[in-house]
Amino acid sequence: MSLQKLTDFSTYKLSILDEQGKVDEKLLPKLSNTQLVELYSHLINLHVFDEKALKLQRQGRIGTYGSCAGQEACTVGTAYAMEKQDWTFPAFREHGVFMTRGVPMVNVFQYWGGDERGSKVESDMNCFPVAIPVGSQPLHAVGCALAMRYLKKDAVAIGYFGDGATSEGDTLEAMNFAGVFQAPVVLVCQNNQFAISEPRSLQTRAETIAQKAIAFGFEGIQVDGNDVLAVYQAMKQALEKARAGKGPTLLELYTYRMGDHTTADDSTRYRNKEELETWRKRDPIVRFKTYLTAIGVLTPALEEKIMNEAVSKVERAVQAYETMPAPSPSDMFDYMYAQLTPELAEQKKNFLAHLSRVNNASSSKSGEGPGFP
Amino acid sequence: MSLQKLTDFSTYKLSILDEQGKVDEKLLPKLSNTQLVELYSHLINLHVFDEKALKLQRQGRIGTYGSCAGQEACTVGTAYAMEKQDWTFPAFREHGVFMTRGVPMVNVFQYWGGDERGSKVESDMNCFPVAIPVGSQPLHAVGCALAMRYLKKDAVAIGYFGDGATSEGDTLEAMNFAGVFQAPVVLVCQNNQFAISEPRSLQTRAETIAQKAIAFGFEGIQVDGNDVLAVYQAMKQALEKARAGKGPTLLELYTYRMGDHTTADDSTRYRNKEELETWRKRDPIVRFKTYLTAIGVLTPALEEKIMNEAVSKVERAVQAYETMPAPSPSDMFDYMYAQLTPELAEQKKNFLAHLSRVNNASSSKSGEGPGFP
Amino acid sequence: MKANMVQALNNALALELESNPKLVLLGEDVGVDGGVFRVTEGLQSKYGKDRVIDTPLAESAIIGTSIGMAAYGLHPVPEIQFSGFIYPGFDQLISHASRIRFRSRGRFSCPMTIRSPYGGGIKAPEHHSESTEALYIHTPGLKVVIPSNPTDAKGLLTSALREPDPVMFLEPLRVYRAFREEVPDEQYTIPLGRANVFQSGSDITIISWGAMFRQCVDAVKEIQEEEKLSIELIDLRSLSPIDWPAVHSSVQKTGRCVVVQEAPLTLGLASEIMARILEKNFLHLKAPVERVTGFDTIMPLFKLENYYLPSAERIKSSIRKVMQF
Amino acid sequence: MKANMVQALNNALALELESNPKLVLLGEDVGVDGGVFRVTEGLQSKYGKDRVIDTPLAESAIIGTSIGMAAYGLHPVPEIQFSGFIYPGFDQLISHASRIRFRSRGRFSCPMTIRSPYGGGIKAPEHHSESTEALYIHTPGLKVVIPSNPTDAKGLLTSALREPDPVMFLEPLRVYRAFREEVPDEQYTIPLGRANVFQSGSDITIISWGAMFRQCVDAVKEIQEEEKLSIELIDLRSLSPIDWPAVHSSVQKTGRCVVVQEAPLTLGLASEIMARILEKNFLHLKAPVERVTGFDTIMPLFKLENYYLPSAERIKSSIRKVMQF
Ligand SMILES: Cc1ncc(C[n+]2csc(CCOP(=O)(O)OP(=O)(O)O)c2C)c(N)n1
Ligand SMILES: Cc1ncc(C[n+]2csc(CCOP(=O)(O)OP(=O)(O)O)c2C)c(N)n1
Ligand SMILES: [Mg+2]
Ligand SMILES: [Mg+2]
Repeated sequence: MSLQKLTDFSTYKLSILDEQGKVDEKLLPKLSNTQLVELYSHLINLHVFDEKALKLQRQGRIGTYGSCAGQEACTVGTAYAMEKQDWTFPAFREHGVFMTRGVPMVNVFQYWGGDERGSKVESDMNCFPVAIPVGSQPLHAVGCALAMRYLKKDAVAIGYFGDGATSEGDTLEAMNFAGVFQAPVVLVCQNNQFAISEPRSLQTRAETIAQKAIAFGFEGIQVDGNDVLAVYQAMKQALEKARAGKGPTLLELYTYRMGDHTTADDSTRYRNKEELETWRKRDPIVRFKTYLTAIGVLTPALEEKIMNEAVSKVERAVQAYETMPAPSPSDMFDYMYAQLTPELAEQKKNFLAHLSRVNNASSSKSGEGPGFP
Repeated sequence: MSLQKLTDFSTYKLSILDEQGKVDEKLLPKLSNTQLVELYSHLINLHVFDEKALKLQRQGRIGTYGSCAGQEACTVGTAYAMEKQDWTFPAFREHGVFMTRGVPMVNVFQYWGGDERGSKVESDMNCFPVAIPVGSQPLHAVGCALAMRYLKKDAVAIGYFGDGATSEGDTLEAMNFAGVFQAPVVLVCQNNQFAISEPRSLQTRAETIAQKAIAFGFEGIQVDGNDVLAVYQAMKQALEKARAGKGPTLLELYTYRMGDHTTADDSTRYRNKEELETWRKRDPIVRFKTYLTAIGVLTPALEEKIMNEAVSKVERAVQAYETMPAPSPSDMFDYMYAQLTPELAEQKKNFLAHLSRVNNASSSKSGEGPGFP
Repeated sequence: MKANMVQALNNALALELESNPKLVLLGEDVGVDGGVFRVTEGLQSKYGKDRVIDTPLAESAIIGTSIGMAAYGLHPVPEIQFSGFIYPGFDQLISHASRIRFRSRGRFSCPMTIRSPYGGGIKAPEHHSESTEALYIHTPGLKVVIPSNPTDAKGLLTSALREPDPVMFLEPLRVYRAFREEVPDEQYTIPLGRANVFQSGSDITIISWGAMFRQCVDAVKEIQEEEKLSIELIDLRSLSPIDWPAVHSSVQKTGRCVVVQEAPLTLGLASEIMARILEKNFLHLKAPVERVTGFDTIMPLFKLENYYLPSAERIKSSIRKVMQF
Repeated sequence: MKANMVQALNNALALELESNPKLVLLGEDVGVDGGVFRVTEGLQSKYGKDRVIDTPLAESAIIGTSIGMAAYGLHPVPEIQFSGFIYPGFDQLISHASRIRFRSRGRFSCPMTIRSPYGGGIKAPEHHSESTEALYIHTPGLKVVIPSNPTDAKGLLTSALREPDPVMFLEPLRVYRAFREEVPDEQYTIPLGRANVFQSGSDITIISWGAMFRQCVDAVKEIQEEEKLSIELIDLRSLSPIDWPAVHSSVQKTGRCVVVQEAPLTLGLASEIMARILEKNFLHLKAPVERVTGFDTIMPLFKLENYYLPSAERIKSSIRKVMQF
């Protein structure tokens, strides 16, 4: 008979490398110089890719594209901490996860170029395809994690989502299942302050995304998402914890979407320049570069080499993408089920017959290429 | 560059009347003796109704029924704190909310007797009908609350749900919307420790349901759900807060489902007697009776009178229910849209014609009542 | 005014916001941004943040809270950003919006208009191009409307905004900015449940709706010159309820029919139209009804999109097939 | 063994759990309680808590986590307690389960069997009695199965549990305990996609599935004695894909057909069957196909339930109508 206190909770924020490029030595992850350079190269690769993709979109060479500018450290930092046998379940802005994990860049171009073959990664690439429905992917990561444990694999599943996605029931259900089953999963929220035009404050009254884990009885932590070392370190620890059977972690990577939502968006409609400028000073790549230069790992020559390699890598990928033969209309039918059903076989047959009739007619008429189906 | 603490949170539990019938005077709600007796009468009404409903089900006079035994204080205590203009959105175990708010008992029997007319309450009764899909109702309460505020009404919406429902995305989305829009809503969770066969521990790793509010940036509190005074008091405060424009509250009413999930369930399959016996000692009605007797508000004579009135009230309701003319097959068509569509008009006409053909044929054959449609 | 479909819809919303204080718009990005297709552009600044509400990203909550608002007497107009994202809120639609009147024997109701861009043809990413109107047509208690031009869009939306029951208002995004036409400035309604006989004819009936109706107009224009056919062309507009008298009287006249839908073949609306024609016009039919549809496949990403969508060529060959039967 | 449908399903699950270590069952109350209909009774105690998993109450999470399990190589068998509660998980089905193979061009897939009791007739509360198979049949990438008897139930479920793609396995709860029959003890499969011609005949074809198939058996028994008709009776069993050759060859023989479904009329599977018959058998048809269906209304609470459900009487009058055309 009282108003009795039951429990106390607290939330924390991790940062290691500050905006001036200074680090907290105590918290520094153990990375060799080679690894530091590799990490830097991944960031540069992603950055060059991203700028190219925006260009290709403007030229109509790929479709609608969602830039990850400003958020490079989030995907590169988390992916770099993983093991090969881990599985990733991206939302749609995780190009850096694909590329850091070794998915060929051409696949990423293909996907955004409107071609499903881009999502057909090699059988040892444990990268689930981009899926657009916001918040729907973390559940897959949780399920995969449960299967990993059931099959006694030393593997972790990682689910990505945005700040907007934390409003979707599915994301919250995923957190709950992760908690209840103590799944070997890491749930990674790229809190880039926006869901299209809506600022973070419109998504939730909670001060942090990290504290949402309290609702589900496990640990959440906010991390400076523009600090690749903090991201890497937090991820490494979360992965180790999961691998050790100690359950899930929610990482809130606090960052900022520097670009428009996608190429179909115009962010000047809903946000002001000043905020953008504040965040430009927190650029994750510049910050890391300052640090690497200060500790002597990065020299101007090495920097240039990395940049040149990235540029030519991206150019090769673009070329591969653009010289790829077009997908076949048969693909529409052939990947619906493991075996074509009689129904689909008939639809396919009729359609291909129609196509060849139309093409014959038009080529006999005009001598030109294939007609409109 | 640090591991920096961001925020602290705490959860609390409110109880006023203990298992021995002793109260914490400081926390006691201001209720007159008449009100205390009224509150007690509501509990007894509900209890007698519930026992009768179980009997009717066994005799095949109503359908599957979900008993609220053990949870009487939760619905009666919250409903008693409301104003007429408030709206309630029940799940399916809130018979006590209907009856305390003045919905005729016969309606409740009708509903469980498989007749939608039971949900057709009077136009000044702001009681949304029972809806079975778990967790789907709190959103309606939040939406209603937003409409109340928009229309500048001095009213609050109340959404009910169970512990099981806290796993559903919809319930969590409702909490989030309530928080973001600071809706004048009270979200009431009857945590009766079970969702059919599954114990509370299977629904969430969180120690309390109350702490789920932290994820959405507003206040949650655990309340002894077998203590009608604590329930009333917590609800009163939450309602006042909402009415004052100070936003939502999550109440976790900590209680226990004494009966089977429904009459279709057999709880001996999944829980042990000891736990049940522990909780029997916490009976909310007995506890309140002890207190009322101790302070001299309840005498044996008054107690008997209340019981007799409840019994005859229930009997009258059963009689009204059982003498009610059957619903008409036309009702299937007539309440689909404000106006019957031409399509449904035709389906209805054809079906009624079929029915009268069949009935004529069978009555001319056998002289008996209406045949099978 | 000269308006494309986006502008016509925006105008319908503005006029109804003006005249009905109980109308409230809500959804993702509908406020400051004016909606990703700009259908709600300028409405928040004009009518206020309490009438044009940017919500968190949660379709079930958008529809679910709309249900609560509707029960209390408002007419909410939730926008779902693309019809492919309605499904998180499907339970609220099928278990509540469509049932509240029935469940409460009329004591409560759910007047709301769910707007959502719909259909393919603009090279959008996955989930932005599907045609799943059949799911809603099959759900008792909902009404379903799909306009094919700006003028209809305004009149039909205005009707929907005054309906006492929930309406799925699906907007073919391929038509959004495809063309402009003269649209009346004032408020007007086009009743739900009535088809538009766009052109009369006696040889064959073509039935379609939404973006595919535009495709039919093109195909018909070509083929009626090429083959001297007299074609009756019907735009259904309202898919639930459907104007069956318009369908039946046309087919009774022509005896031949082609139905064109963008949705997958199996159990798309064309199936129902064919079933009804078989039931009611068996003896009038001179040939089996043909349908031109999407395939029973996932709508492919845009490199293959044009193969999936019914083309004027496919429509024309079906017309020829029926005529030659 | 003598078994009702519940026992036959339980047996199918037990045998497959025994022989396939990658099979995992999950859902609400499927473990300790053995499922509210006892289909999973005894399986958790025999096969362990990591293979028969009681989950939190969240259908989207049940289906969503199953998708992740399936991707990693398990064959999850989520149970949804009643088909009326699938909808919170509808997005996971329609946006993911059905698409993962296609989306990844075969790199990932989703072998899973979603089991759910389905249909009316047992005086259950609201949402426990609907027949919404059409939603899944219309969704490309899913398979849909509905058995009508214990023997089929076991064989079809065993097939579904070995399918490399997602299967909606809907169990007519009205048949669950309606009767027992001799069911083979050993494991066996009945291929998906094949109808069962339950009885051959030459005057008229009756097509149905699930609980309505039992209703048809009764109606046919009565009417063939009363009116000396030779009736062909087809149990579809598999609704996606459908055994169209069985349908067409029967109707080509009889020229007359009645389709019986419990679902609402508009865009229920009967519509598709009628459309296909019109397309393929127009010249064989002696009469329009008739359908006996539920109405385009909400399934009423149980006081009116028997008015909603197609009765033997209604089936018989449709048969008479077709015969007299
Ligand atoms: C279920 C669903 N609703 C709406 C959309 C449309 N949409 C695409 S991205 C987006 C915003 C996502 O915000 P956030 O989760 O923060 O991710 P970000 O774009 O910032 O990376 C929206 C609303 C969608 N893809 N899926
Ligand atoms: C969406 C949905 N899933 C499943 C069910 C079946 N079901 C009915 S009640 C129930 C348990 C509910 O538990 P809880 O929320 O704790 O409420 P209680 O029954 O304890 O009052 C379940 C699983 C349902 N009605 N709705
Ligand atoms: Mg974001
Ligand atoms: Mg409970």
